[in-house]
Amino acid sequence: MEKKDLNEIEKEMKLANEGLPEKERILFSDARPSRVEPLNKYLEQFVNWARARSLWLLAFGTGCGATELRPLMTSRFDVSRFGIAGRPTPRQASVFIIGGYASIKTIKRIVRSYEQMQGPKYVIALGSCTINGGMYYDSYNTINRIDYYIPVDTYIAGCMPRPEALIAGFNRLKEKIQKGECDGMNKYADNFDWYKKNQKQIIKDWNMPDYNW
Amino acid sequence: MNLVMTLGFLLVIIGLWAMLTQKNLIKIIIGFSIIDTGVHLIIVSIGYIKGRTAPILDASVSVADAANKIVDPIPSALVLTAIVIGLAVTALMLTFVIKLYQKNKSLSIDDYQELKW
Amino acid sequence: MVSPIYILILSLAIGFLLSVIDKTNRKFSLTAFYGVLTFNVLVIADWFYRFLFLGVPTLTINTAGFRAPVSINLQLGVQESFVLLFTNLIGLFAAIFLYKKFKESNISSLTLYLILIMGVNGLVMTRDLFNMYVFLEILSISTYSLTSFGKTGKSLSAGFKYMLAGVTASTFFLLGVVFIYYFSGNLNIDFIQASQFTNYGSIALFLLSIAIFIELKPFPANGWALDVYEAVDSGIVSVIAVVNSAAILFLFYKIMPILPERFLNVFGIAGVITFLFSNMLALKQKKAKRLLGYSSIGQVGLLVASLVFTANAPQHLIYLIVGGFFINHLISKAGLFWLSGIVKHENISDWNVLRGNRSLLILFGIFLFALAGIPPFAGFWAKWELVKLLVHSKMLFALSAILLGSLFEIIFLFRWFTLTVKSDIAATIPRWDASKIFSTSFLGVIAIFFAAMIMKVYYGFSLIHILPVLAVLVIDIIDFLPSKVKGLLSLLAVLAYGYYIYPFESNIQLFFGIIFIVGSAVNIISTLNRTGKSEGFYGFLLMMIFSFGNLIIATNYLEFFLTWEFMTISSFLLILRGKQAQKASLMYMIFSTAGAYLMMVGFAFAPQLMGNSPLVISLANVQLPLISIILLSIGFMIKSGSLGVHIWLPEAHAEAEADVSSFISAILLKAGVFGLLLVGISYVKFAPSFDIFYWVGWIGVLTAIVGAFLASFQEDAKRLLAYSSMSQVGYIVAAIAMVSHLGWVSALYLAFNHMMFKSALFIAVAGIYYRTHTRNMYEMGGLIKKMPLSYITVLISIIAVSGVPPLSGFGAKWLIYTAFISNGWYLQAGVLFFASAVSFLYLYRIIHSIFLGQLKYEHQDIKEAPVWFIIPQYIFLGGIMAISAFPNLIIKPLNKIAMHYFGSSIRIDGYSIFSELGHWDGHVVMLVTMGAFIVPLLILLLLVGKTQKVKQFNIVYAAERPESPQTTHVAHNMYAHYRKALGGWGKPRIWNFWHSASEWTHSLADYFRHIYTGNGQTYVLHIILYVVVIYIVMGV
Amino acid sequence: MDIIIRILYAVISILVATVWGLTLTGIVRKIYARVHGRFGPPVWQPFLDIIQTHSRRVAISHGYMFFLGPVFRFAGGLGTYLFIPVILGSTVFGNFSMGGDVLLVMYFIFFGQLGMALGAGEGGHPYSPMGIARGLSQMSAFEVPFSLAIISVAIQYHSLNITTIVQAQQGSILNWTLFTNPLAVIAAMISLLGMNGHAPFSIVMAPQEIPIGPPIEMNGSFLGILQTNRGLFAAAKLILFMNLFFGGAAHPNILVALLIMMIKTFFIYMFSVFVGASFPRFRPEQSFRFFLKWPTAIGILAILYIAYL
Amino acid sequence: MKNILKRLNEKIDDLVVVKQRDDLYFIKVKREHTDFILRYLKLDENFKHLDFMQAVDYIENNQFQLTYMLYNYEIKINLGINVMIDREKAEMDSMHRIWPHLWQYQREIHEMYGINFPGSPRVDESFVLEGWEEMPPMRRDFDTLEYSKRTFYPRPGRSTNDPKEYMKEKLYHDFAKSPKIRRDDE
Repeated sequence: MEKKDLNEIEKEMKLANEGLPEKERILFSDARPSRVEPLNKYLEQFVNWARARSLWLLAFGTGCGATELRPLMTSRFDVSRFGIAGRPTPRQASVFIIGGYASIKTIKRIVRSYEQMQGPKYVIALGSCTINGGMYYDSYNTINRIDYYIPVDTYIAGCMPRPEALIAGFNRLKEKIQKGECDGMNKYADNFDWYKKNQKQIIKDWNMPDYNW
Repeated sequence: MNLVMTLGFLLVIIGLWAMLTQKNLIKIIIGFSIIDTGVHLIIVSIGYIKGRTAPILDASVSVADAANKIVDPIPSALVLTAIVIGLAVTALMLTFVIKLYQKNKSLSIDDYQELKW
Repeated sequence: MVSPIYILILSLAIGFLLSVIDKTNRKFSLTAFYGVLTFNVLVIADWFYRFLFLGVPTLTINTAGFRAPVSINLQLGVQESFVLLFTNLIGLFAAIFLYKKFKESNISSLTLYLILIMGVNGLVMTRDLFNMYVFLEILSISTYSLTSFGKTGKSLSAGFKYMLAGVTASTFFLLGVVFIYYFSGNLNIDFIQASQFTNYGSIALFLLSIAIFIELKPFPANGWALDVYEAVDSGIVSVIAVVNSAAILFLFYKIMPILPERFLNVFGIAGVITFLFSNMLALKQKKAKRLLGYSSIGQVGLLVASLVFTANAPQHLIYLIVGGFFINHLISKAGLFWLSGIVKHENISDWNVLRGNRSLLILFGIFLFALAGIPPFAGFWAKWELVKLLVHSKMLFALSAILLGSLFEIIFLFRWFTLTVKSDIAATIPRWDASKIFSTSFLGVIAIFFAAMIMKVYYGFSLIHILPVLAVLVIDIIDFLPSKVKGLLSLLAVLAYGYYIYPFESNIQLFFGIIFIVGSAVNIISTLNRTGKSEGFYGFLLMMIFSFGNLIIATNYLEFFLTWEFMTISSFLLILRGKQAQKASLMYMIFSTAGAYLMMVGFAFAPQLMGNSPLVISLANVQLPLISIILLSIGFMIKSGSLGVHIWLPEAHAEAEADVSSFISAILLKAGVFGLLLVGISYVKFAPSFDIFYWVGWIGVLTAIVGAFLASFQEDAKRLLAYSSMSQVGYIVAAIAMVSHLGWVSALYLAFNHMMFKSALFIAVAGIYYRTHTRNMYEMGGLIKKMPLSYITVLISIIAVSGVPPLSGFGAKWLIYTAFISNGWYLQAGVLFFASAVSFLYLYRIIHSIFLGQLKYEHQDIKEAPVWFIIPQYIFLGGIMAISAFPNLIIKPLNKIAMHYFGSSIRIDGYSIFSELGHWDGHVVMLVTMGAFIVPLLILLLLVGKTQKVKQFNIVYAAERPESPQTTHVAHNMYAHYRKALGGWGKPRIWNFWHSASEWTHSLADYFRHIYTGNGQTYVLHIILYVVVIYIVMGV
Repeated sequence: MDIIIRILYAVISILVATVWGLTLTGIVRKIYARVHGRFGPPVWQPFLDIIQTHSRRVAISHGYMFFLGPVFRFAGGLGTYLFIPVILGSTVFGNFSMGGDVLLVMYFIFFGQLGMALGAGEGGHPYSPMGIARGLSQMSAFEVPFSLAIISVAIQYHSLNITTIVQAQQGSILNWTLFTNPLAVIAAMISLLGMNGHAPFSIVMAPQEIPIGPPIEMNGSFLGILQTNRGLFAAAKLILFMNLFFGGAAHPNILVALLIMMIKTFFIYMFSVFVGASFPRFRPEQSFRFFLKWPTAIGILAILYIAYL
Repeated sequence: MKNILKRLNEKIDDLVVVKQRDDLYFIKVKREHTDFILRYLKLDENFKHLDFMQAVDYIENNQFQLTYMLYNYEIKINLGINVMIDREKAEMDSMHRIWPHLWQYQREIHEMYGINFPGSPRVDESFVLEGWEEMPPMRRDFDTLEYSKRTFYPRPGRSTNDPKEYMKEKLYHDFAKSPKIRRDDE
């Protein structure tokens, strides 16, 4: 293996943040996300058990599907039974619900919020629009597939899916988490360049750092 | 209180009136002169004793009985000095008025109020 | 031994010969002129020396070979020779001052000048009334003529008005003389007695005295004089204001024995009124010479009043009071008039040209301080003794009028001073004239000489009490050295001084010695960061520090008060060094002076002290009367910035230079605390029937809460800290006012603690200011990354302020609440709780706005504060940590100090302190806190996964990114909601009160001064009416 | 040796209090849900949440103060708890109450708040200082009636010592401060509402305007520590109130005493929970004004009543 | 309303009026008259409120139609002002001085149709499409499906159904047999 200068390695680990003006680059972190291995088997099983029973939603209504999230919290469906609760800040949330169609303007915010969540983080894509564009498949401003931009753990199809469907989706997610199959965070870190390329292809005025810590 | 003294006071008051009411600088100085004269009269009247003569030692008044024959000499001496001083002051005032008139072409005291408060 | 008659003859003779001499050469005439003046001075000096030191009896010169009363006689005694010496000296130097003008002017001015001096000499010496009239007229006529010396239109009209007034007065004088002769048959004042004038006879005396009095320019019959002062050439006007006034004043003094007492009292009161009103009217005055005119008139009024009021006092006191005022007035007024001749600018704000010449600026300061009655100049001593005298003779109205007048005087004089030192230079700088500067500096030397004489000869102060002034002089001499050298020398000097005064007689002295001297010494380190020369800085700093020390060792009221004034003036000068400090320092001076006057009266009421021990000890056995306690308390509370009189405090703290603020806050305020403690020491044994300290306590707690709120609403870091100081000192004041063991322990504990954390905070802020060049907190932010050391200082200090355990602040809180509750001051304790909760608001604000939040672009490359700021900070931090971990270090000695006055109310067992209510163990608290801190830290380190360090903009921002650091940093108007909640309580009522008080005074002054219409006739009318009013009042 | 035993005792005591505090939080969430007509999360949900937050793989940190903020907070909670005697006469649950009296406890409460405020401040998020400014302001307001109540109690028992105060309330239920000095208890209970940050005084975390307020940037283990502290701190406050106003917990059998403590703290907590579940939120200035008006007046009356009647 | 139209007719010639409903009229004006008409309607005829402004692409006529929808609160009538402008040289005078909030509509129309409004504030800033580089998307000659396919990675296997047929077949195949619900207006 070729020996590399330490500084060079460090440089590679850094992001260029070319979208930012020169002056602002010092204000944003330029660290590159990296893969974090899970804990040892049993411990990871234990924490996955806890993670699955304590899902904290990022309360960010990204599309029309957000209307279906409200009934979930109320007395009729009450997802708090499953340990699901909303958090107002991505820093604390573990589940991100993409609530339906995502316009280019929205996807920018989705990416930012997703990157600001702390791993392990899960994404539920909700509604047909997130799967293949749904009724907006031919829109000039609405993306067709969310999984080209962020890794998705569970899709819930429908236009719109009812709260029952959402609960089913959550249960599916819980199962996956408990099995340790949800590793979107590492997937994103591993394929970071690919995701970034896709994102940058549609988001033209990229006025944020390459990775929003 | 005799007539002279009363007259003197009257003059003082007339002079004062002139000083306080007249706007013309010259008239004010005249007022002052009148006051001065009044004061001189008063001084003289104080020293005057009826029936006595002027305090001049000559043939008619001998040194021995001067004390009985002449009026009090001191007020007379005073009044002489006072007249001189009054004269000097009046002259000085008139000089000032001339200078003032040369500078400002006005004799009214109301025109000299630029210094106040 | 030359007979004094020759000075008259020679003046007259040379005066008339001058015009002949001048035909040959102006040089000869000038030589003759100055020769005569010098001759006069020498002759009089010779006589003065004989009278004073050789005990030669009073000299009487009979003219015309007869004895009085038959002929006119002149008298020359010690008083006459003193006055003459001074008038002639000033006359000589005024002539030197006018040298250039005399060289060019008409020869008649020289003649007139000589005749004027002759008139003065004659007037002073003669004992014959009519002769007085003659000399008075000689004096007047020469003066009238000299008014036109400057040859401006203004001076002509002013001279004319002067003449109108003069002739009116002399008419009265002449009438008076004549009637006196009429009633007594005599013209020699030595042979006239007041008893000869019954009924109508007193009219004669009245006419005579009122004429002289009018010549002394009483308010309001003095408009003419003001015009003269304003318009006439400054050299001449100094003669009019000083020499003429002195002579006429002496004339008044000479006829005083024949005046009945009721006349004198009325004249005295009229003098006081004149003093009060002319100083008040001067408040609105912007023209320098007219301002000086007002001041002169006021001073003469004060002289008349003091002449009257001291009539029955012992001789040496009369000399001190009247002589003191006399010299003070003469020197300072002549000096200031001459300075006005040098500066040549009418408006007082244009006097800043003086900054172009340092020695002139110093002279200006000397004259102004002398005029204002600042120690060590003669006026101070005269005022001190006069106040004592007035208090003892129960003339309280006159006293308050005089003090109020003095306060007005302080206001306009110091406004002038601060404007001169601080306003921007716009006017052109004149050329400095050597002869003028020479005469002026001579006066400065005389002023200092007299100050020294009074201190050394009359009072016999030892060197240590003069040390503050000496320090200024010494540093002034070595001012050419770089400031670091001076700083080190000052540090050594302070340490040496501390060592010198160290063996204290009591522990409380030691305690305050540590606060004052050690605290100052550490604070000096931060001044070592200064570059350049910092001219004048270290002198005043040393003066202030030595004054602190002298306060502790003062053994009598005068020493204490003198030192107090030294402290005030030096701190004033230090504050004045700030860039925008004009208003702030002026306000400080005004409030301090008002406080000082109250203290002066308070001390005058206090009983005499026995023995020679320091006040701290001797006051314990003295019962202060209630009035004294009230006045002293108010005085000291002004210095410590209590509620209602606090408004100077934030300004002074904020506007002073960065490294000065820490002295002011941390140490200067403690001087007020020390003073209050002195009152308290007497209070312990002799509490008055009316418990005044109860209300002082309330003021203290209200100060604490209001200060805390005000601090929370500040944007300026130093103002915030200033209000915080106010709040903390409020605690101390309240605790002292409790007059209980625990109360005093907590007060002293808090004082010590406050000294340390507030010094550290102010120095930290100074360092930040040094780097960021702003005091507005919202312009900073995020500095924790750049200035971590300063951050730690601020962090530790604010924890110490807030009283959060385990740091030393909690000890103070624990002591103070325990003290309040066990003393039965429950509601006060509640208010204090509130205050301490509110203090979190401003403490968080300062640390957050400066150090946390968003770092600005312009501060990205900023460095840590200079090492000279860091060192003292960490010394103080060390102190805080030491007494936090081992509270016994301080509680035990304080317990001992307080036990000197009360029985102990706390029990110290190991590290535990037990009061009757509760207990506290600082050591255990420290250990438990350490444990409680380390455990979660370990947990966190264990559990936290990979930690990614991010930058300031990596925040969740509602899925957006922040626009700029400025808009993201929440710091401006941080507690807007609290302000809203407070509603009407949040209005600056006290500030408004003082503001409107000032506005009212100024408007009133403006209203009153409109009586001076500028019309000569009106002035005559004033005189006539004044005579009538005085006539009625006297009830002749 | 003694010190190790003491530390051991403290650990036991802390564990019990934390578990009880978290359980209480769980119960409260259940009750809130029931008020809303929901089932609500299981009672042990807080424990799961804590495990979940601690198991995050990456934690972002804004700097040392940000890192230490939660530590300060937890230390504040621990310290507060450790200076309160939980059970009268118990060695295990007596904690370090020899360190100081109620004043110490009152001021130790600030320790954590100050540290947390500093840590959150370094986060650089604008909502943090907003929330802290509100929190500090509200604290300064509710501290007034609370301190007045404490003063009143101190006058009543002539002591600031918690143990002494509890001792004085033994014997009969009528000896409780609740009955002997009701005004003080009312004032203190109202300020407890503010202290707990429940509605109508939930302006600090106000989810609508400044989502969650100060800890908005806190994540992962930082949040986990804060959550743990929330349980412990709630327990500490409740135990303090129980000691001061509700007779404390005293029984020769330590388990019974613990049961008494749990029952009492449960009911004290329920008071603020029920108020919180049934009222809307005040705006900040309304909240400050409220505390500075009525409860303060009651507090002053409490002092006057005890001191002068 | 009639009076208003009458008065309007006096002001300008060849006024075309379309009455859509009792409370909705449209008039067609020339581009050079627009400013005058809008001012007149706002100031003299009390059409104080501007509901919205919109554009329609009449690609057939090579024209854009701009509509300013006004509302009169007193007579409660909407009045639309239609202005036809040239499609090739798409430019219109900015009316933001009459209703300040027009700048926002004009910005949107500028972005979506590429119609220029010289002088309108912030008209060049992007409104919804951040960093759009293609032809303005609302022009009818823009092929949005093609763009979507080109840009948004369409998921293969997507099929489209006619909703009516699909529904009938999938859900309501026994629709005819179900009891008929009587509607009110029948």
